[in-house]
Amino acid sequence: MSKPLSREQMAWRAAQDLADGAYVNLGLGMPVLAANYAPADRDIFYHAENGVLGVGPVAGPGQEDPELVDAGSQMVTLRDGASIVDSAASFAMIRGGHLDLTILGGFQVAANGDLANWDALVPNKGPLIGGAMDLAAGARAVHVIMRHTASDGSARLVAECSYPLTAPGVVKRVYTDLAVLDVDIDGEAGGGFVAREIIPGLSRGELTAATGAALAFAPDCKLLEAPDLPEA
Amino acid sequence: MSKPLSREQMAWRAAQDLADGAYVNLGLGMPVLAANYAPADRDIFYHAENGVLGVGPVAGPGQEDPELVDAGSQMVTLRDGASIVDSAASFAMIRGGHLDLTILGGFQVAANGDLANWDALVPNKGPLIGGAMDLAAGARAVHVIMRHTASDGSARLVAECSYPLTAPGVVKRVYTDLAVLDVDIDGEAGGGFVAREIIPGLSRGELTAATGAALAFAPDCKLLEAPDLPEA
Amino acid sequence: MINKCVDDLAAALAGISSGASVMISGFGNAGIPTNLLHGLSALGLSRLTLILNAIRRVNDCDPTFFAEGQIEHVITTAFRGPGQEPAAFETQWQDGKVSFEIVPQGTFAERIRAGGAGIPAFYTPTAAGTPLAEGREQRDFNGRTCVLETALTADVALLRAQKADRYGNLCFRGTQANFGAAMAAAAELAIVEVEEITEHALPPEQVHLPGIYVQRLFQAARKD
Amino acid sequence: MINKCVDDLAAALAGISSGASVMISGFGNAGIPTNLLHGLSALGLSRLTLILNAIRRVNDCDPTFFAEGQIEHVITTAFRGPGQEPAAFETQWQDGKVSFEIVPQGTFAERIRAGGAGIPAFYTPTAAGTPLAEGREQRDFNGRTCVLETALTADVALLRAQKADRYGNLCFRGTQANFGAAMAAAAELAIVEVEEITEHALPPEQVHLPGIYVQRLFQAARKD
Repeated sequence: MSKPLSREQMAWRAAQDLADGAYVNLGLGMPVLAANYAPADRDIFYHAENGVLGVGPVAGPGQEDPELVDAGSQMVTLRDGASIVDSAASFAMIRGGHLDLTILGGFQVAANGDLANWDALVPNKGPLIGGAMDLAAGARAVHVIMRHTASDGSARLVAECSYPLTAPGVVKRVYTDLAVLDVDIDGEAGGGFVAREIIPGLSRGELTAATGAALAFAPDCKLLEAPDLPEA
Repeated sequence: MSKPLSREQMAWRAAQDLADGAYVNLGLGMPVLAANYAPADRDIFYHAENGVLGVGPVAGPGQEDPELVDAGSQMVTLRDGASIVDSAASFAMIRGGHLDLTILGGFQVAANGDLANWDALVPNKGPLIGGAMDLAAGARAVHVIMRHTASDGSARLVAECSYPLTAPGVVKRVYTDLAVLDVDIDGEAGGGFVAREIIPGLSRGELTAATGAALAFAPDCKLLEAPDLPEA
Repeated sequence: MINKCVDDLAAALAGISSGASVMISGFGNAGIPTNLLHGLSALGLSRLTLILNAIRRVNDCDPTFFAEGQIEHVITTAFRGPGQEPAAFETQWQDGKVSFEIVPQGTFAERIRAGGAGIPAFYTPTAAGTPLAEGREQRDFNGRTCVLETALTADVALLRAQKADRYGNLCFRGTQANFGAAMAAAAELAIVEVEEITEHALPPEQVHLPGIYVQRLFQAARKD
Repeated sequence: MINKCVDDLAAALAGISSGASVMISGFGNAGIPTNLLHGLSALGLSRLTLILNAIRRVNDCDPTFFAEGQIEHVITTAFRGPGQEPAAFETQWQDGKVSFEIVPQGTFAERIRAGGAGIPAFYTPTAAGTPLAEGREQRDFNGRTCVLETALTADVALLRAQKADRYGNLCFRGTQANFGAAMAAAAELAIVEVEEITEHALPPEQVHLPGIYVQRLFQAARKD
């Protein structure tokens, strides 16, 4: 019997791939949790699209400054070596390809790397786009953290996105509650998703059934084992 | 017998039109001299396109900093309230129409406001363009200081520029050693130049003869009387 | 003598009229000019166009803006209220009383920057291949499809800074600059509420926004 | 631990090869990285493209650059030597050994800024109606003719700053930033000579150029 990863465990797994010295933007929700789980030997600069390069921990009591927030509007601190710019300069940094990585949430990722994460077509509510399109189009690498399937059981890793796209052909890697999957954009594995890691107790057939697009398994496909983590 | 204005007197005359509170860029040569003659009751910010807003006097002994120069590469000081930006931001300021006025040198000004001041077609020498085109196209008003005629006696106020243009249709006012002339871009005076002031002893016929385009005289055309000024 | 300080809120907002386009700074609660926003709402104008990152911040700050139907059009990166129920402005949109244009945040910032920098239009890869690019002019550069975007300008910009001198030079605190720095340059009339107006000029190398971009300064404590 | 400092000039310039495009900061004598320039010239490379405001400053600083014919192409706002006689680079141009592209200074700065900001092309009114716009793509916006300009990027940028911390954050002195700030962002490899490398990180609100744009730092006193 398999046990899907928790939000924290998915964020933990994504954090293990953060490179030492990297400049990284973490999207709202699960992605921003990844900062809590980066290995201690990695020196990382977190970018917030409202202008912070070097976001530190959330501000504790006595540290709060309402004029210093991150992209989730949370009051934060700064790390050593941080700097602050205005929004135009901050997005110049994103669009100019200066961020090594962005980790975003997702509604759907397609087998060609298309990402849909901004418009879930909710009735009676206006659209909210924020910086997702700029991050998806601008960062050198785009990773996504999302549950493998929607709450109604439908696939979120799909042959073609049904939700409006955020950016075409940009996603390299997806962290789900069931697996770590790469997008085979170059077609080396015949196209589609390639599972790199799969949670204990889940069969390859079960993962394939939960995936709405072609799925291959890497020759060295490993077990995805995450530590127990308290709720963040 | 008329006496043409000196370089300093031309700059002095141009300076009398500088408005209180104005942001002004002064080109190399005679224009930059104008800062010496601005009336004392005018609070003016001089912009240098290498990034200074609020250029002060040229640095005296002990004040020189080779890392603080104006657009003529002279070591300068800063005025109270000055700020410094990089070149991209400085030209954003120019191009965005934030400067009230630029005063430039000129080779030729045409009756339609065309300005030629960057390429005198010197043989065996490469072109030098600098910031002239950006200033001419970007400032809210363009004034020109230049001698009324070239050293060979040919007209520099012309029906059509023969030198390569810096910008079309931008010059509002020209200060020469013989007169102050407005460009009648709106055609209120039938097109061409309109003399506002003329130096003592010079006849209207002599000014017309020295001008290579249609010339009208303002109904209130005045004498252009400049004080004696030492060489700057 | 140059002095951009005005005495009170009324003087700060004087001359803004119905039909004006108004840029409003702020990301989260940082850099939102709440004093100016309340003042603008109280003017009771109509047919305003608001240009701002997230419309809900204005709604949170002063709901009377939308209750009274002062707004005609919104250019924003987020036209969405909190929660599941439609907010007042979402209802007005569905009733055809308010229209909006939705823009990716980086394109939004760059269009404002272009407005202040005299760049009428530019190409960007952001939004290419998405529904936002449908029907838009697109073009490939270096093998990548880009969308043509035009500059945003406005009649008025409202922003907040930590410090100013009488020349209008600004220092921002924290992430207070966000859209305000570019908005000041893109608007005909930039009005800034500041925590402190300093007696002496700010140090030249520490000025975040040169005074040339600021027309009026109004001292007001932060209001949440 | 992030540390962008290198020990000597050789390490600062390591890996630059013939055929590279090199952006060089400097306006007048402010912000010119003369130590790096002398070092680059001494590498004896060939077919370089130089992108800089005024070519004569490089010539003044290190004439061997042109004497040895290391340069193939120059993108600049001023391809002119001092005095009436042609400078070495002007002669080489007339002999067909060096080519150049002349660009208005504001367009030059904006093209570099665009290169670093991921904007592949933009329209500007500068140069419209002049010989520089002949044969170029032009288009009217708001009744004004504008020219299409493309971004400038480069393999390497060389610049000078007053202070840096080990993260690569820079503070400029006086007018030292000029083109260097934008060049660092537009180049794959930005190498900075600095007067002082500080023990502690620079204060966040006083950083003029964030360290993300800087790859290598080299401490060197100013050399005229």
